[in-house]
Amino acid sequence: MMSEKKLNFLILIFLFLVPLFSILLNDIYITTLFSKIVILAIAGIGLNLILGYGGMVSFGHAAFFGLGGYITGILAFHFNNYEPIQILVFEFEGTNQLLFVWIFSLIFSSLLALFIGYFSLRTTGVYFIMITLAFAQMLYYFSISWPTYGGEDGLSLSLRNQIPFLNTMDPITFFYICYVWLIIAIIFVKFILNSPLGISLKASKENDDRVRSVGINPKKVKLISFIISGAITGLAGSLYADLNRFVSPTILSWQMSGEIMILVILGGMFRLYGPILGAFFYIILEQFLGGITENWQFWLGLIILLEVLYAKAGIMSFLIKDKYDEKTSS
Amino acid sequence: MEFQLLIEQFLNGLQFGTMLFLMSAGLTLVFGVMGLINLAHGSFYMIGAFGAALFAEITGSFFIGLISSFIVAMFAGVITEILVIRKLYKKDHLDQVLATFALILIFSEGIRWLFGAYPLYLNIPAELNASVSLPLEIIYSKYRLLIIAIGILIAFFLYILTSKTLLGIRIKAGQNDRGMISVLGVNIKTLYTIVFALGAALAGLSGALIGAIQSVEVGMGEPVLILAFVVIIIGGIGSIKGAFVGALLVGVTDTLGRFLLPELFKLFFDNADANLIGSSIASMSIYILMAIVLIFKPSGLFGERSA
Amino acid sequence: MNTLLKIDRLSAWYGDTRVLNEVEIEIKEGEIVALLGRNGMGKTTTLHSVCGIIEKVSGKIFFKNNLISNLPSFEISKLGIGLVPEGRRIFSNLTVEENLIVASRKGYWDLNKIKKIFPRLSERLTQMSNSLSGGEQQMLSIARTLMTNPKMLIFDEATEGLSPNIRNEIWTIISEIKKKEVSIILVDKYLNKIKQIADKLYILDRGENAWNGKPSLLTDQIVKKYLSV
Amino acid sequence: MMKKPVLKIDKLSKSFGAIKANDNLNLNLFKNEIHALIGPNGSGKSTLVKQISGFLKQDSGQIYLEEIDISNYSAEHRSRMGIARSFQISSVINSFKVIDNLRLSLMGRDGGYLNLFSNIYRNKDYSDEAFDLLRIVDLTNKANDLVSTLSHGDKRKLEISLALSMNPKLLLFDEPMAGLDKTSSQLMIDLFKKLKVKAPILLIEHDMESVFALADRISVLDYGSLIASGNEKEIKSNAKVQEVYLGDEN
Amino acid sequence: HKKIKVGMITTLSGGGSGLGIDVRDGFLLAVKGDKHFEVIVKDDQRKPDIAVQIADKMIQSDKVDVLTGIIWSNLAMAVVPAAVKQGKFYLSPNAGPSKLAGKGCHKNYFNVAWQNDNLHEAAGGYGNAAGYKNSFILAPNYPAGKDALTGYKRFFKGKIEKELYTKLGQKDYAAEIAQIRSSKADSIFFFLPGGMGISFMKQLSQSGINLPVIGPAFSFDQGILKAVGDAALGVKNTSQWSKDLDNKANKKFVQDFQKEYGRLPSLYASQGYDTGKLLISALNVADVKDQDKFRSALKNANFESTRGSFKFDTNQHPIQDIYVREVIKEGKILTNKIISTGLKNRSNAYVKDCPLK
Ligand SMILES: Nc1ncnc2c1ncn2[C@@H]1O[C@H](COP(=O)(O)OP(=O)(O)OP(=O)(O)O)[C@@H](O)[C@H]1O
Ligand SMILES: Nc1ncnc2c1ncn2[C@@H]1O[C@H](COP(=O)(O)OP(=O)(O)OP(=O)(O)O)[C@@H](O)[C@H]1O
Ligand SMILES: [Mg+2]
Ligand SMILES: [Mg+2]
Repeated sequence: MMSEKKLNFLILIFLFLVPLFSILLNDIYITTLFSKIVILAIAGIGLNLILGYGGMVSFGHAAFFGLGGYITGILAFHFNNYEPIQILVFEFEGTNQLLFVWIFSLIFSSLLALFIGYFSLRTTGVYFIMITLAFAQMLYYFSISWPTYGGEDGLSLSLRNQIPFLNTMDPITFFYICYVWLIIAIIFVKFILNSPLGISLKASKENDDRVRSVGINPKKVKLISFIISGAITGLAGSLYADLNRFVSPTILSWQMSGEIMILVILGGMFRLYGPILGAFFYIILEQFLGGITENWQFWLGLIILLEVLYAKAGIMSFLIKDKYDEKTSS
Repeated sequence: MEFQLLIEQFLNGLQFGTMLFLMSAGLTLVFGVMGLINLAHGSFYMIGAFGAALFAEITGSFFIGLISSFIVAMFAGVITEILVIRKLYKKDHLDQVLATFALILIFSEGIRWLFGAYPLYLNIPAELNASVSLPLEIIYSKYRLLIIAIGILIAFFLYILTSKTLLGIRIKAGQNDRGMISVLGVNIKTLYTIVFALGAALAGLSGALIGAIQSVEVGMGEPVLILAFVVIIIGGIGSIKGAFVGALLVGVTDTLGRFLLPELFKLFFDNADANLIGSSIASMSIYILMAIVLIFKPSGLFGERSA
Repeated sequence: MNTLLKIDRLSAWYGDTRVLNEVEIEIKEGEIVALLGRNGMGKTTTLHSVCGIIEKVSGKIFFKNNLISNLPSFEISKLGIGLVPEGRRIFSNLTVEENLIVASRKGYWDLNKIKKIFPRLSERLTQMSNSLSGGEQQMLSIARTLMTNPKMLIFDEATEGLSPNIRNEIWTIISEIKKKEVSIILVDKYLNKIKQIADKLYILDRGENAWNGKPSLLTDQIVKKYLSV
Repeated sequence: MMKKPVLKIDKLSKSFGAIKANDNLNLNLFKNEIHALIGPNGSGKSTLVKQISGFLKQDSGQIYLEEIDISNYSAEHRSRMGIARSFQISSVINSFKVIDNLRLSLMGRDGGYLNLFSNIYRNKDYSDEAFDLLRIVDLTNKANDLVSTLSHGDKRKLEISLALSMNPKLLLFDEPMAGLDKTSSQLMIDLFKKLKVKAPILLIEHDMESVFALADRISVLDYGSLIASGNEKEIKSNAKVQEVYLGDEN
Repeated sequence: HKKIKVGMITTLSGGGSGLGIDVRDGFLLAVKGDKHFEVIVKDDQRKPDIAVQIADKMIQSDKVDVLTGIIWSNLAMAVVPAAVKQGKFYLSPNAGPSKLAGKGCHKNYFNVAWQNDNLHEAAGGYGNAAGYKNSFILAPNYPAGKDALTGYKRFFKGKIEKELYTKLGQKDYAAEIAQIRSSKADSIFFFLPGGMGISFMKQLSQSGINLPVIGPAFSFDQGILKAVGDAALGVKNTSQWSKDLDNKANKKFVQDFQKEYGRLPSLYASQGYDTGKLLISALNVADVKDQDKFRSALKNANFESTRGSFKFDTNQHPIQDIYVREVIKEGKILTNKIISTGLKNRSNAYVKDCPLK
């Protein structure tokens, strides 16, 4: 048992040292595996902003994750093909420069979030869950049946996208790129949570009427948070595409949305670092159980079930001692 | 395009709709009325189908299979409710999501463990494996007519159960304020077990009924789950009428979309492209329908606007 | 007269904070007992403990000589305890009529009698209960509990938000109920009225018994010390 | 020469199906005034408050705040303009600490809620102001408690302090005394008397003792229309009011 | 000989796991008792991203020499290009996407099963032989589905009455069947793998439509036939393998498989088995670390295939006979019987695009 601050710090230190363990154990795959954990954690942090703090249960975050991934894939595809991208009358060159790729992913996933959020926020509760799912499913089916970028077969990037002076194909370099993004996401979300927008978001999770009667427009607050959330998750998707050097419709599927959501809940909502632990736990368990039995999903289910039934609020609450109710204010 | 075919496709849509209703019937109870987000609903659908396949094989009788599907799924429902679900009512909706997701893993892998990875055999009995002629020279499968009949029957039964009986009112009250309804002297715990088990049993029955014309395999429940949620949301949570109308709407949209959209696009594109684009949009059609309904009626077609 | 309800050294906690400390209360059949105290002194907690909805309690509660402190709340209710809760807690997803019949049990009170004493409700039977005005919701909450025909009624600030004339109506009803040998526990802020109709008063202070006795014995000093400025 | 009203309500109507909750209502509120609105349950008082504050859209009629027609403004806009309200059923952020509820409202008042990068919990001005406000309602000792653990009465007090935090031009109190004990009621009465100098109050209350102790003017609603308006004596002696509302109390 | 480390990525859990399990079992049967082999098997859950990550692990951490096992084209597309680029051999026991056969072919990529189009082409060929004049053809709306219909059309000389794309994962075909009924088609070709095909066949037989049906083996293979039931009786399907193929290797395989696992082998099991045997044959000639030598040993394909004659074309896809089978009943068990050869020594349509010589 320790304080949340200390645990958070330990998590970051531990992650930082992962490549070292990897080298010591002479197993570079550990680093790759943790890149995945870090990326999913970023996606989860994005989702948690609106899910945990804003009470907006999006069952469609795969849309952003997938869009980020596809943007990355498509830019690289056109770069390798030397065929420009045509949107109406405009033509764009593809690129393999990560800085551009990231900017595009952020912009497009924000735009998508603006669109989806604008319509979805007319509804609340379970209807919100389902309308976000609906939008994601549309994209999913679209991506499957649209042949240009591989349809269900997906799209392979032959190499990871580049960043000047760095070798992104090196697992350790790539891991640290993800790690830096994780830190940025954490700092950014932490700022938001303590900001006027953040407090408005947390308040409108509980009581729109009160929020309006102090002069705040809860719709705007939610929409902006939704956009930020979508953008963060979109960026994670972009990293994911580069990690695998591959994108396919599976990352737009409802199972993907569910997975992001599950690792957020598993780690502990209302906690900034919850998704990191959630992702860690989920992926490591999957690896570990998958190694010992063919029926690993059965055991994974059982462990998750026990966790939900007997941990108050995710794995985080196992490890720290301060009360979980006190989380909404800092 | 002949008029005859259009009518038949419309009927097919209605038929698919009743089938969807049958799939979502149990979910309407558990999710719509009790307010429990139960992702594992599809698992009961699967359990029912496997139960039916097993007992139909042992006894050689499809009907015994059907009855077993109901009983087996109900039994699974009771156990699940007592061991797991009961502990979730008080918790956050999201804990329900997580726990029932875990149940999916457990049930799916459990079934695969027991029955292996290949689909099982469950087919309709010879006496139902025939077609009847309807007016307008439409030929229709007997078994599908049976499904329609059962769907309507269950719809009617659920409608009576939830809106005309005390039981229905009590479940809704329990969803609103569990503590209060029990302070007023209602044993909500047992009531919920019964209702959950009934929901599971209905899921199991429909799994068997539909499994007989589709396929009985691990994972058969998940697509159904999503479809069933779509149906209930379009109709409006808590409304059986809504679920029924929603199911028909989805059925017709999907069927006619698959049929008409490629034709429509042939007006603008050449054959192959029209086929592709048309069927792409057709596969999105029910989600487009759902989004449109929710944009204009944020709590579904027949949903109550309660905070 | 027989003892109907006996609360014996009741303590209660929310999490780790103890809010009741060895509270003792006794009510005889057909008696009206009022529970007084400032905000936050533990009145509601006491009443909720009786109804079996506080998770962590110690001590014993007897109703009609049955030990009820370890029974689930629905069984306590079936033994004949009816609570009109603080803050109404009507079932907002049900109509007015559904709220009334959801837990009704046979006895003196039925839909017709309710319609008679609450004409406003009878005009609104099919309306969704969450669209009722505050006072109407309060009437509904009272009526809903009456419909369970309890042997002992608990009114936790049941006149809150009611207009003066309806409030008077409630006082009249209470007196009438008493005639039918139904006991009543009252929490209310209209002290004058309480002094008129209650047989016995209990004052709680910081979760402990501070004073009890007949209304006539309630001196200004006591009022000043425990109930007002 | 007529004084200009702070709030003017002009022929306001609102129906729910067949129920006419407000029927062609005219009402105004002047500086330095507590205007009490009473009437039987369901006569349309809360409905009126909801329309003034913008939570409910009127069917017809106009609402003016200091001669500006605000009938079509959003609720949050009206709040920022200085219409502060309390809710009939306490409406506060239960998952927040007491003080954070105030931080929220102070920030809302000042606008800029879309700001992402200033730390609101470290804003000293807000903390100081919040404590001042809590002092007014005698709640400083609970400043760091979670609202969900407050008793009913304390929540009411918090709600009043939230209304005050908005620099109100106008206060709408919907049964603020409900559920308060004698001590706290008295505290409110004293407080409201002081407050009306800053902003006039439209007070809805069923506790006649408090109404008569506070109101400069009383209006009575029945079935959505005004049936009487006047001072304490006039109201008490009005036979219609006696019949539909007061009963034989007093 | 030195040891060889094989990484098998295949689908072992969730929907479609039957195929992966058969490939694995077939492969393990082939290398059973061979001490040179170390085989690591991992479940890809039918998710391409998981497959990629397993491949990374096998390459980076387990340092395997050869990868194999993938069932689905989309997973293969995700894994194969990167794996062969990193100097690993990939032997496909099932998926054969056209991209990897044409421009995207690679010296380290071998397909031991077929090119995706093959079985469909044979179906088209059979259609001609059987005298179909007008076919109604349908497949799910995804790349493999489009390839399937293209493959059929490539060889079928009659008219195409209608070409339908259904939703991937769709289970109710009432609407499609209605269109078939109202059409003037004299035959049906369909490619609907897994549960989709089971549903379609059941519903088609219930509809009373009596048109001849032809499809690739996927919907009529051993594992699945039981679930389709009598609805499948008499249906023609195309396959490069069948249980009753009369050669020594096959007889041994069928016998051993039944003995080892207590069930009849499937098409997929035979493919897994052949993959194993191919590896053994190469290992007999060369050390896997000596890549060039090992590669040419693989290319020679000097092993006894369960399907009789087996050769690689220049793009390292099989040249083989594709048979037409009919679903029959052996006692109470449904199975297939070869009735004719659909295509003889068929290679594939993409050879010319592949730069390999
Ligand atoms: N859910 C809760 N969690 C923690 N503390 C609580 C909770 N509910 C009440 N309390 C505390 O318990 C004490 C007693 O509360 P209770 O509601 O019983 O008082 P009361 O006498 O009914 O007050 P009121 O007149 O305001 O209704 C109060 O100090 C209150 O803050
Ligand atoms: N959404 C609605 N739908 C239908 N009727 C409604 C709705 N909202 C309010 N009403 C009705 O309008 C009438 C006026 O309600 P309102 O809340 O304004 O009363 P009130 O004067 O505040 O009463 P109270 O003193 O009991 O709080 C009530 O009869 C109520 O039932
Ligand atoms: Mg109380
Ligand atoms: Mg009111």
